[in-house]
Amino acid sequence: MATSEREVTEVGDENQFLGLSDAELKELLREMEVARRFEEKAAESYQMGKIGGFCHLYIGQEAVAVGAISALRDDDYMIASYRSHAHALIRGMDPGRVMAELYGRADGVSGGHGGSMHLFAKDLNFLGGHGIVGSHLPIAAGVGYAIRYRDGDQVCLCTFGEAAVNIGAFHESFNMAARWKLPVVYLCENNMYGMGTAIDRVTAAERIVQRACTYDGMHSEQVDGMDVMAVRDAMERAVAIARDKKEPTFLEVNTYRYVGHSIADPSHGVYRTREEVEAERENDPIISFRRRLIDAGVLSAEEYDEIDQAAIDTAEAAAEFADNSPLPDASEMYDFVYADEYRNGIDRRDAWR
Amino acid sequence: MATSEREVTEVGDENQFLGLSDAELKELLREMEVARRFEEKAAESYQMGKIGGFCHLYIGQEAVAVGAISALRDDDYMIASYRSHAHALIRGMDPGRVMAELYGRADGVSGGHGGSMHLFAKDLNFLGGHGIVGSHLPIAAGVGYAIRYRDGDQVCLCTFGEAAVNIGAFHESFNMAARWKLPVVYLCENNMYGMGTAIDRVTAAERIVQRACTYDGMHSEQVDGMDVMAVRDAMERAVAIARDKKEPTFLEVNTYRYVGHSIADPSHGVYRTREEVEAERENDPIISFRRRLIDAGVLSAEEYDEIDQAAIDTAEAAAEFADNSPLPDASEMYDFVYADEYRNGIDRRDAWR
Amino acid sequence: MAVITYREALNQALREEMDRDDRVFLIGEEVGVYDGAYKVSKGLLEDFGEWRVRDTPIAEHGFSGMGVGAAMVGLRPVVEIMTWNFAHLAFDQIVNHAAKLYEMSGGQFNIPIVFRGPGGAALQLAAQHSQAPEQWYANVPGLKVCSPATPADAKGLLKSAIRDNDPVIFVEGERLYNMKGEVPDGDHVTPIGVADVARAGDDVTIVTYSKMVHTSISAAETLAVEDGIEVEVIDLRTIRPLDVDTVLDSVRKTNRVVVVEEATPFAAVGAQVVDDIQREAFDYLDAPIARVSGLDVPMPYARNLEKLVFPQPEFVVDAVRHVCYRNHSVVE
Amino acid sequence: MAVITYREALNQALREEMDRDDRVFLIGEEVGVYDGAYKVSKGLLEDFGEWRVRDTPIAEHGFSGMGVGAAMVGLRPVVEIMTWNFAHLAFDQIVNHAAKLYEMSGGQFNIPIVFRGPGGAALQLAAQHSQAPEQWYANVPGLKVCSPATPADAKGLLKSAIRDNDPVIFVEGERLYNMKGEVPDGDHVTPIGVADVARAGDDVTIVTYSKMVHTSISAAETLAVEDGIEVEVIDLRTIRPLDVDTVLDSVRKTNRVVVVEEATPFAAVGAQVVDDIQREAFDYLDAPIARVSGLDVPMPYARNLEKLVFPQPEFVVDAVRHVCYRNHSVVE
Ligand SMILES: Cc1ncc(C[n+]2csc(CCOP(=O)(O)OP(=O)(O)O)c2C)c(N)n1
Ligand SMILES: Cc1ncc(C[n+]2csc(CCOP(=O)(O)OP(=O)(O)O)c2C)c(N)n1
Ligand SMILES: [Mg+2]
Ligand SMILES: [Mg+2]
Repeated sequence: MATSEREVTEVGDENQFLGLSDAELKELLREMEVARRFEEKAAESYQMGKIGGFCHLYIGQEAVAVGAISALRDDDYMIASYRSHAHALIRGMDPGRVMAELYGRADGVSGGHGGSMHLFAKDLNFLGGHGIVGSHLPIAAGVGYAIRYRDGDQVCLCTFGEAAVNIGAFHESFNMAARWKLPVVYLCENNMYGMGTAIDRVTAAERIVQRACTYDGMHSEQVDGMDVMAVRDAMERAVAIARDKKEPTFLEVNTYRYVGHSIADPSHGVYRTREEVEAERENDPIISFRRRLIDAGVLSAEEYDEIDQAAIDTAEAAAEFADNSPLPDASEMYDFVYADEYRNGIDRRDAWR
Repeated sequence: MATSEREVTEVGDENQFLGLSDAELKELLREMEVARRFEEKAAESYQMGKIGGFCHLYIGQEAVAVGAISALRDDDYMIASYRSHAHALIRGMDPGRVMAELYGRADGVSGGHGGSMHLFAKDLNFLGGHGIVGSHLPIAAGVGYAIRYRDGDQVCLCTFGEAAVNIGAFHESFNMAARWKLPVVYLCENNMYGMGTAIDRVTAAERIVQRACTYDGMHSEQVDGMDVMAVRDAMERAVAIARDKKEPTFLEVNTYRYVGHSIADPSHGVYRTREEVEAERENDPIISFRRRLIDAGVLSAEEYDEIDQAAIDTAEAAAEFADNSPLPDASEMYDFVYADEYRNGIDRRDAWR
Repeated sequence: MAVITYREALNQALREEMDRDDRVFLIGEEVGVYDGAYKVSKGLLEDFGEWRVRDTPIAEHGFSGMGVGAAMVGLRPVVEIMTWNFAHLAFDQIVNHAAKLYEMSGGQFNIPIVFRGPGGAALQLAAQHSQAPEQWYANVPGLKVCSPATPADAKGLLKSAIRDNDPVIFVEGERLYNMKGEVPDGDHVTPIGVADVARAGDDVTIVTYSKMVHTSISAAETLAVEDGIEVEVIDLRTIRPLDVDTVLDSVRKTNRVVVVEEATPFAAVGAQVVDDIQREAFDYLDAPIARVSGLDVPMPYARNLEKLVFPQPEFVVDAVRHVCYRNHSVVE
Repeated sequence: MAVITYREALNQALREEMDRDDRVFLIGEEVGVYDGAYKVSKGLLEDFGEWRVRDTPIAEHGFSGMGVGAAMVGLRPVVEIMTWNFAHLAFDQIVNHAAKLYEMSGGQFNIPIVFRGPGGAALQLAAQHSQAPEQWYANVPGLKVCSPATPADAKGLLKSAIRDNDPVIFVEGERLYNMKGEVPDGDHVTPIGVADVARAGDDVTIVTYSKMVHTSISAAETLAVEDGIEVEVIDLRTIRPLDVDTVLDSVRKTNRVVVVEEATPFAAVGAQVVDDIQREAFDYLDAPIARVSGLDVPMPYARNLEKLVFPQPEFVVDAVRHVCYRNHSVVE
């Protein structure tokens, strides 16, 4: 049986803020705000035709990425799915450069070559932004392998949606990570839907966290993803297990996306009702955390307004930066195909054009 | 949690023969004998260069296929891995035609086009003989799907080695079979090794049967695969569940192969010791079943000798039949590429040869 | 003749074949409740129920394999691959199983299955979501490969594919789904393996398929007006089996050829077309055959780069001028 | 210069590169305790330990992806694919990830990884175990593809592949492992992307690679004796990037070409070679280019059928006579 499955985490009242300082708590709130405002701006830009392709927003899920990433060290690694604008921002990418990537501009974090789904930052050990459901889970295991290979004490955080738990790569990764004791935290953001499919319609498991039971050595825990403190708390445990014991953990973090699967999709309709979305919005992770901080005297209403305004300003500035960034130069067309020499000219066959 | 995991089955003494008639019991013994003698003959023919390619023998595992297949109805389906000469024979394929397939002859069950790994018999609902580890598990689920689609009450038996439990297809199949209630019996023949790899070296699960725990609706049971009665017993339960409740079962059947992975591989050496193999040979499923039948007065020593001699004769006759069978005719080269018309000539590009 | 979209044409083909033959069923991600990621299966769940329109987990290998299994025992599955990029995960089921079971079983088990979905680039979906797959599958004996360019052929070929007793790889185009065109009424069937002369002309032959048919026709119109060159556009429609004869008939008339496809060039379908032509019509060629393909790069996201990678009518115009030895805008 | 087998040459390359660079490691099924299914990694586990020689579960997608991940953070994995037939399961990791991450990250993450193992037919392994994969991977920008024919190139190219900063698909040959040949002593490196003139001749050019180099040389010898035709055999060694210039130099001299490969023909590497030649040396060709490929069928098991599918020297002899317009034994 899998090691130590814990029940849903609830942070006790006595230590509801996990010993974090006021400044740290405000920082978490700020990050959630920035993530939210950035996505709202991205939606606007998308509607204006400034962003192309798919664009998957994170609105409603902010507590997950903020709680989780805040528990990482700078030299830890992380890797995410296509729904990862917030992850990139929270990990420290410049909002202007993230927005520029969405706009497909030269100053984008991936030079405009990756787009919304493929954000990368080598200096932040941020390994993308991946578009094939489940396929970055083995990559995360490989990062964990490299950490152990070098006898490092880093950790790799791998985030993904709950729909990935039914694909083969999930199983193969979990088995290897558990068998070889790889320091990976597999964090499933269970927002209940993969596109228009409710997870229980296609999953033979009442609880997602149950997926861990078959891997000896895989720790697991189910977490309230609308509570940034709960996520942070569980993540600290998982990180400690990874760092100290070199063992992986599977976190099922329950959350909800308030918007459609991607901007082009409706937020409700065929697969979920407006009422459901509205009811879920009552648990807004930003509003509830703000309320808790205010109630506890950590934050004043004015401070919150400042944080919020700053977040709005950041998003606006990011969009402006992106707008002013040039398109990637066509001369770099072949620059990122091969790192080493390509004898005979990669463009030879295209050259007569 | 997965439905009803049973502990290792032990057939109680009172009903050690499961109510089977003497004739039925002798038939099981006979099938095991035929399987054994056939494989011995195949090994000989292989050494003589009459069989090409890979040739995976089943020696030591006979109780599994015999116990399992004997619980099927004629109109049930079955599908197996590349190690399935025995399965083919037990299911009813003519030994001569199976041997002819190994010899690559026109009278082979697959016309000499499939070989040792790819035995097929449409009239027996025997769906192969598959060479890619794990990939026939989804195919079995598809058969289960078709059964339910047509409101049938058949069952599909899918056999595979334990090394397949770590591949993605295993997970995807189990999830879908459990979620949609497909009448499939997934029978894992755990002979402890996948080629030269001991299963525990690469598996984060103490017991293979534990793999079922993550699939609600997947029944499971661990079975002594050296005891044909135990296999038959567990299989009867699994078949009943599939037929009546339309639910899948995962059987871990513990067994051992006395020979190398394929004929070209040594039976022991780097990955297991001679002592281990010799100790395992003490549990020979044929010898122990024979002993039990004799002890119980079901069988006499003379009868056994007759059965054995008949099995030897069958194997010899099979080899002789194969020897006399012609090579497939070159004129049928393109016959089994497409079932329908291939406009423009499939051989057009090859024709100038 | 009704004017409908390519999407509606596919929907009609599915519906009509499911009506006609109760062994036909649809399986894939989002095909049911959501009506398909691209709404191709709109309304089918409601009319046929969940056993015939099955929403799956994200498990391309698994549900493709289920299709193969169901086909082995007599059903006729249509497996929707949300986009062909995800079929990389099912490559083993398609190539090792669907394509080979008929051979391996000595003709006992044919596999009547269709794998269908959009292939190639849409708009700014970046490298992982913009790949053309047909060249890989067309290399594999045992598979047939179709890639219709018009609503009429989308309907007619999908019906043929579903009725075919072999596995068919059916590559649609996301950029085509909204395209409108006339579709004959009734049981409209387009045979597999027959190319179409999409535009007649005497001067140059363009061999192409799918989206690039439209790009080529648009180039042909420019060339007619600006250069007085009359281009014959051959829409292959089926890639495997390739209708070489229709191609050769045209080449023997025009003596000049451009092959146009959106895939990356190395060992793509266009290379095979070149090979067939040079072998069978060598003496008819007045110039080397030119190819216009997607540039040899993973598709970049940025709009301006994508436009350079994805063949545009101007590129085709240049290539035609090139094989006619006319001045053209690009220096070799 | 020592005479060693192709297998030993690969083993030396692995050992030397692992000695030289402690970021290099080997991962795959049976590579450790069992010394490799084909004994290519013999002794490496003992000398380098389990973190550098890692036995995996049967999980091609998973351990290939682990290789990609390790490469992203600075290691240099060599992923052994027991045979390329099983890489169908890892097609997504190779094509969607290894090949594209450098582009998608705007040049931040290159992927220095080698996927290696035997490809093509061995002896009577039937359809699922006899496939040549190079044409699929060579279509994919971002990948390099090598397929050495001799022990010297097996060693030299594998060392180059391991040192290369891009993903390299390395296709060995099960039928070649026991082949012996001279291998230069010391740090013998063969550059990627450079073809070799394996046999010089003035009359006809054969373009080929891997096992078919030997088949072609054997055909060339027959032709020299029986027909007085001197064949130049070009061993491509690397398929992507393709050394077109070496091919063209030969073609401009001989004016006649046969392309030989064991893969099934449709859109295979040979088609691309034809395309390159006709485009860049059209006026030098005195005859259509002929191709000898594996027959267009899933490989049958029976010995006699396999022999007809897998190109034999006689087929190549016929093809050369054909492009020389000499009498040959096969009627068209
Ligand atoms: C292998 C694969 N199949 C299908 C898709 C198409 N697709 C993109 S996102 C998605 C749903 C994923 O849902 P989930 O994992 O829950 O993540 P969420 O979008 O909810 O964050 C699907 C089916 C894909 N990208 N990859
Ligand atoms: C996907 C895949 N990877 C690798 C192989 C090579 N291979 C053939 S059999 C085998 C071991 C399988 O062991 P197991 O499943 O336990 O079955 P057993 O041979 O013991 O019956 C391997 C690795 C294969 N056929 N398919
Ligand atoms: Mg989700
Ligand atoms: Mg085994």
